[in-house]
Amino acid sequence: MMLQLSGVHAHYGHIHALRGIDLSVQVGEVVTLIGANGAGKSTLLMSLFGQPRVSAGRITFDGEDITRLPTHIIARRDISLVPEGRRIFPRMTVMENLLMGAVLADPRNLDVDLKRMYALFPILEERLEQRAGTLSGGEQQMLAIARALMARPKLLLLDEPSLGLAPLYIKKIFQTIRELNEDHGMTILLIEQNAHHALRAAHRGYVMQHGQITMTGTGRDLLASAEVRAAYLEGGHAAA
Amino acid sequence: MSSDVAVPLLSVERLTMRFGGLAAIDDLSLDVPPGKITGVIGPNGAGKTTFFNCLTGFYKPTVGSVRLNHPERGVLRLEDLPSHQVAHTAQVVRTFQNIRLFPKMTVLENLIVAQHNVLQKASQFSLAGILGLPSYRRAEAQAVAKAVDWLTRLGLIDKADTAAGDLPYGTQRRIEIARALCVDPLLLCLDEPAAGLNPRESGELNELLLRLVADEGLTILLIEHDMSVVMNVSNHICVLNYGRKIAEGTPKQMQNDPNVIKAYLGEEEADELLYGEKGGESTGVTP
Amino acid sequence: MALALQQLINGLTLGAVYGLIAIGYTMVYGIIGMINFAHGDIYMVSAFIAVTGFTLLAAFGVSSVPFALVVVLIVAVLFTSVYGWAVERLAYRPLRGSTRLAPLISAIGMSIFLQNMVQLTQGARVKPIPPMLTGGIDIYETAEFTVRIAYSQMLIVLVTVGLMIAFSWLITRTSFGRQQRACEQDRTMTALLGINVDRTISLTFMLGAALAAVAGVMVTVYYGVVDFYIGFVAGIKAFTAAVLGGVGSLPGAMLGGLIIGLIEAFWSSYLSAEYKDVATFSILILVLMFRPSGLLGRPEVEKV
Amino acid sequence: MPPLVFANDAPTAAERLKDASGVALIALLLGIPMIGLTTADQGGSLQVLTRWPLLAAFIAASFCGRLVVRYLLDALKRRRQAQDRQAGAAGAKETRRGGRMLESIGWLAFGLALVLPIVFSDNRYVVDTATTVLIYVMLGWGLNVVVGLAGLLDLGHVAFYAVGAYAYALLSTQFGWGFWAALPVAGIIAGVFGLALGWPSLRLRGDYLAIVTLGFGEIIRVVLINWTDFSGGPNGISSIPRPTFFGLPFVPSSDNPTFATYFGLEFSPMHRIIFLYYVILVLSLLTNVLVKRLRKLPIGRAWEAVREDEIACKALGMNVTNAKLSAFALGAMLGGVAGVFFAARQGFISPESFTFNESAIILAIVVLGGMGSQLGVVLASVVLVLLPELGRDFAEYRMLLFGAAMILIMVWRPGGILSHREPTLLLSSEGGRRE
Repeated sequence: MMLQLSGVHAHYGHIHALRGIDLSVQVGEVVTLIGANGAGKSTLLMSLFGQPRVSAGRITFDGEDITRLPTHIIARRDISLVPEGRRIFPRMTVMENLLMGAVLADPRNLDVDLKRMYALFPILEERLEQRAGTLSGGEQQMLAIARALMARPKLLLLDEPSLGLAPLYIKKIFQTIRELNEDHGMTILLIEQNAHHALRAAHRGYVMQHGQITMTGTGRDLLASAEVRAAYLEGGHAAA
Repeated sequence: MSSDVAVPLLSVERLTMRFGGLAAIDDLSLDVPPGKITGVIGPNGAGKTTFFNCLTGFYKPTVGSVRLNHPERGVLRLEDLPSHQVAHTAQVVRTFQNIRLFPKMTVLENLIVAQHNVLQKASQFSLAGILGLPSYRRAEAQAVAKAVDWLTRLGLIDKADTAAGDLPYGTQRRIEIARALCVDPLLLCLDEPAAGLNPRESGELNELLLRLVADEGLTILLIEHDMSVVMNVSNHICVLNYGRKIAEGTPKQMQNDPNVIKAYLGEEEADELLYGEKGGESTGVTP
Repeated sequence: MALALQQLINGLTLGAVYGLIAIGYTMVYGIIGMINFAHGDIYMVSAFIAVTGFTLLAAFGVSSVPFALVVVLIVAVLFTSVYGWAVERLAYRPLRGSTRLAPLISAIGMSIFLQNMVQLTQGARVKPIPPMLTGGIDIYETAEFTVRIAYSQMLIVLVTVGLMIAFSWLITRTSFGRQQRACEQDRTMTALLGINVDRTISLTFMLGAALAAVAGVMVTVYYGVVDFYIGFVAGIKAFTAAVLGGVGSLPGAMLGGLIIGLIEAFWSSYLSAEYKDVATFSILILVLMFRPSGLLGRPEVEKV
Repeated sequence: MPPLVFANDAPTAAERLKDASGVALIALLLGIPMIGLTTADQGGSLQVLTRWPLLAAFIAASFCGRLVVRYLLDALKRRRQAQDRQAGAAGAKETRRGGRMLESIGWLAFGLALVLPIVFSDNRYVVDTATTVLIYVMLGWGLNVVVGLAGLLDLGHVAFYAVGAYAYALLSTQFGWGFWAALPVAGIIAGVFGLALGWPSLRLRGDYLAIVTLGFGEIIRVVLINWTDFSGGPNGISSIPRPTFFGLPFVPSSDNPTFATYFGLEFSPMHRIIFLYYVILVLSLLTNVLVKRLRKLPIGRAWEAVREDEIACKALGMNVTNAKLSAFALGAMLGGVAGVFFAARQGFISPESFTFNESAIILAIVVLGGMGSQLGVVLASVVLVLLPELGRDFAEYRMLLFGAAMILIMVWRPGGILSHREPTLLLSSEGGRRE
C-alpha cells in the first residue's frame, strides 16, 4: 500500500471540508478522484501535506504515519503535487522553476531529468529563460507538472491537470499520465472534473460528494455506472 | 441575411501586439457581427487573451486598429481609449480568465459597483447621496433592481448577501458574468467562462449565452477551450495560432479544417473531442 | 573643482553605507514582501556593539587596528544576526499569512522597542570612540584645498562592493537564493516542494542583519560617534535607496544608496544642508513618477 | 495564503524544558551586548561596564516566562481549536449578530463620550486626555478612508495634519481669521495638498506609495523647520487664538462679555477645556457620519472595490484614478481639520508635533482597530493614547512598553481588534428576514 487515508476529517476555516475519508492507492496504480466543484477534492490533496492539518484520522505513506509531519518533511517523502491553480513561481524563469522542483533530488540526475522534461513538453525547452508568469495557462500547467516530476516522485498527485487546456493539450497530458504510469511505474492520484477522461485513464476511481466518498470501483465500472453519471453530471455543490 | 449583418459591430484591422521581439498577435483582422456569438479558439499561448487585452484597453497594440460601430456614439477607436473608457463609453465589457471579483464585498455589492458610473452621476459628486435626495435614492433603487433582475435570471439571487470570495468557483464565474451584464454591454467579451465548470454547469452556460443573444440582442466574443460550449453556441469561429488567424468560419467548417485539427483539436480524435467529452455519449456506455 | 571631487568621494562613501543597509531591506522584502521597518534599528544595535567591542579591545590593550577591526566585525555580525533572527521570530513570523499591513505595524512597534531598549540599556548620550583608522591618500592638491581619500572611506567602499557582488551572486545564482525568491512568491508551494520555509526566512533575516552589522561597524569607524537615534534616519534613507533603485534588486539598492549619498553630499556643500532631505525625497518622487518600479526594478508585467 | 500550521500536540515536560532552554540561550546572546555590557563616559573616554547579575536575571526571566507562556498558549490553542470545530456552520449567523452587537457598543461609546466631561467636570487631566483620544479618533477616521477603505498605504498622514495646523495658525495670527472661518478653509488647503501628492504618486504600487508618502511627510516637516520667515522655524508659532463660544471668549476678564459673564458663571479654566472637548467630539462625529454615509455611496463602494481589485474596476468602466484621488483628498482634508483643532487647542505649534512617529501612530490606530472599521479606530485610539499615559509611572519604560504592546496586539489579532466588514447594502435588509 503506497498511500492510505483512514477516517480523515479536515476543516477549512469554519467549513467541515472532509468528513471521514477512507482512500487507498496501491503501488503502480492510477487512481482518480472525481466530484463536483467544492466537493472537497482539492482539500483532500492539500491535507495530505498538512494544509490544512487533518483534525481527525490517519494518513500513511509507504507504511509511515505522516499525519502530523510538517509540510516540507512530507514533501521530502517522494510525493509530488501539482496543485490547484498550478502555483508556478511567476517571477522566476522556466528553468528556475524546474530547478526548484529538483531542490531535493540528486544533482547528478539533473541533466537527465531536464532532458526528460524537454522530451515530454518541448515548448518548455523553447521558453527556458522566459519568466514563468508570462507563459500562457497551458504552458504554466505543463511547467507545473514538469516541476513536480523533477523531484522523481514515487507518487504523483495531480489536481485538475486539464483545467484551461486546449483539447490537444488535454490529450497530451493524459497521454503523459499513462506513459508515466506504464513506462516509469509511477503511482498517480488524479483529481478531475473531466471525469470521462480521468476514469478512462485510471485503474480505480473514487467519487466524492460533500466531503465524503460516496462510491468506488474500477475506472471502467464507474464509467458505466448510472449513479456516477448522475453524480458528476448533476454536480454536488448545491448545498454549499 | 439582413442588412445590418453587413456592418460589423467590431472590426479589428491588422492588429499586431509585440512584447520585445515576440509578436503575441500578428497582423490579425477580424469582423464581429452584431447580435451573434463569435468564438475565438486556439492552443494555449496563441494570443487569445492578449487579443482581449488589446480590445479592452489594457494593452496598447503595437500596430493596427480596433473600431467599434456604436449605434449612438458612432465609430469609436478602442485602441485609443483607456480601459475604463472602453467599458464606459464604448460599452465593451469583459470577464477574466482568472475571475476577478471583489472577494470581500457581497455579490450584490459587486453588481452595484458595476453600475458605478450611472450611480456616481446620480449622486452628483456624492452630494445628492449624502443628503439622501430622492433623485439619488431612485437611482439606487433602480440599480438594485437591475442587479436583482440579473441575479434572478442567473440563479444567484439567494447568494446576493454572501461575500463573493466565499462562493464556489462555478458560482463565481456566473457572478462575474452577471456583474459584466450590469454595465449594459454592447459587446461582451468572455475569457474562458467555462473553465472549471462541471458538465452540467457548462450546459447551463450554453443556454445562458444563447438567451442573452436572443433576448438582449447582445453581441458576444468568446474565448473558450471547452468544445461543448464553443461549437454549440458560436455562430462564427476564429482560430488563432502563434498570434495569427489560421482559419475562420462556421463551427462545422472548423471541425473539418485540416489546419485547425492539426494545430488545435488533435489528429485522429477530432470528432470525439468535439462531442464525446463531457456527456460521455460516444463511449457506448448506457446509463 | 577640488571641492566637487572631495564631495564626490564623501558622497560615494555615505552612499555605500546606505547601499549596504538598503541591501538588507531589499533582501527581506525579496523574501517575505514586507518592509522591515526595524532594519535601521538593527544597524543601530550593531553600531553599539561595535562601540562596546572597540572599547573593550582598547581596554585589553589591543593596538593593531586591522586585528581589532576583524574581531569587532565578526563579533558584531554574530550578535546582530541573532537580533535579526529574534526580530523575525517575535514580530513577523506570527503574522505570516495575515494582511500586508499587520507586519508593517509590528515592525514599527519593533523599531520603537529597539530604540528605547538601547536608550535604556546603553544610555541616551552620544558615544564617541577615539579615531581608529586615520590617514588617507591625498590625490589632488591646490593652494587652499587638499582632496583626500581616507583609508576608512576606501575600506567602506571596498567592503560594500565586495558584499554586494557576493550577495547578488547568492540570490540570483544559488539554490538558496532561488529558495528565497520562491518563498516570496508562494510560501505554501515552496513548502510543498520540500523546502523548510521557516528556516529559509530566518536565515534571510540573519543575513540581512549581518549586512546591517557590517554597515554599523563601518560607520562607527568612519564617524566615531554613535547614538540610539541613528537607526531611524539611516533606516529611512536606506529604505528610500532601496525603493529608488527598485525593491528586490540588489544592484538597484546599491545604486539607490549611491545616488542618495551623492545628492546629500553635493546638496549640502553647494546649496543648503538643511534642505538635503527635501532634495532626496523630491528626487525619489520624481524618479518614481517616470519609473514606477524604481531605477533597476523590473516593471511589474500586468498579467490581466 | 493560509499560514503554515505545524503539528503541535501537547509536548512532554522534557520538550518544554528543552524549548525554554533554547529561549534562554537566545536571551543570553541577545543580552550579552546590550544588558551584560555597556559603555559609559568616565574621565573623558569610554569605559566598558559589566552587569552580569542583571543579565542572569534577564535569562532566568526569559526561561521561566517561556515555560509559563508556552503552557498557556498551548492550552488556549487547544481550546480554540475545539471551539472552532463546534462553531462550524453557525459562523454566518454569528457575524450578523456580531454586527448588531458592535452597533450597540458604538452607541454606548457615544453615550459615554457625551457624559464624560460632566462626570469629570473638575478633572482637567481626564478631559484633556479624552480630548487627545478624540483627536486621534478623528485622525484615524480620516486615514481610514485612505488605508482601510481605498487600501492605499499612507505613511505620511501627519503632513496633512501639519498643513491644517499651520494653515490655521497663520490665518489666525497673520490675518485675524477666527476658528470657525478657518476650519473649512484649512481643511480644503490640506485636501489640495492631498491632491498634489496623490496625483503623481497614485499609480505606484502599495509599498512604493508608502515611501513616497513618508518622504512627503518629511519634506513638509523639514520645510517647516527651516523656512523660518514663514513658519517660525523650530520655534513654531505661538499665541494662536483659541476658539470662542459663538464670539464669547473663555477668559477671566474682559471689556466685552465673556463666556463666564454672559452665562453668569464664575470663571473657570475648565469651561474652555470642556468646550474644546465638545468641539472635537462634534467634529469627529461629523467625520464619522460623513465617512459612514460615503461608504454606502457609489464613491465609497468604488474605494473598496479599488482596494479589492483595481483591474476589475477598470474593466467595469470605473475611473480608478478619480476614486483613489478622492479618497486621498478626503483623508487629507479630514487630517487638516484635525490639525486646525490641534493648533487651536494647544495655542502653540512647532514642527516637533508632526514627526514620523505621529504618522506611525495614526496608521497603527487604523490597522490595530481593524481596517475599515470605524469603531475599531475608537478602541485602538483609546488603547494607544492611554497606554503611554498609564505608563507614566515608569516613565523611562513607557515607550519601550508602547512598542512591545504594538507588537503584541498585532500578534494577538493580526486582522485588528475589529475585523468584521459590514456590507454596504443588503438585499435582506432586515437581516433575519430571509433566514
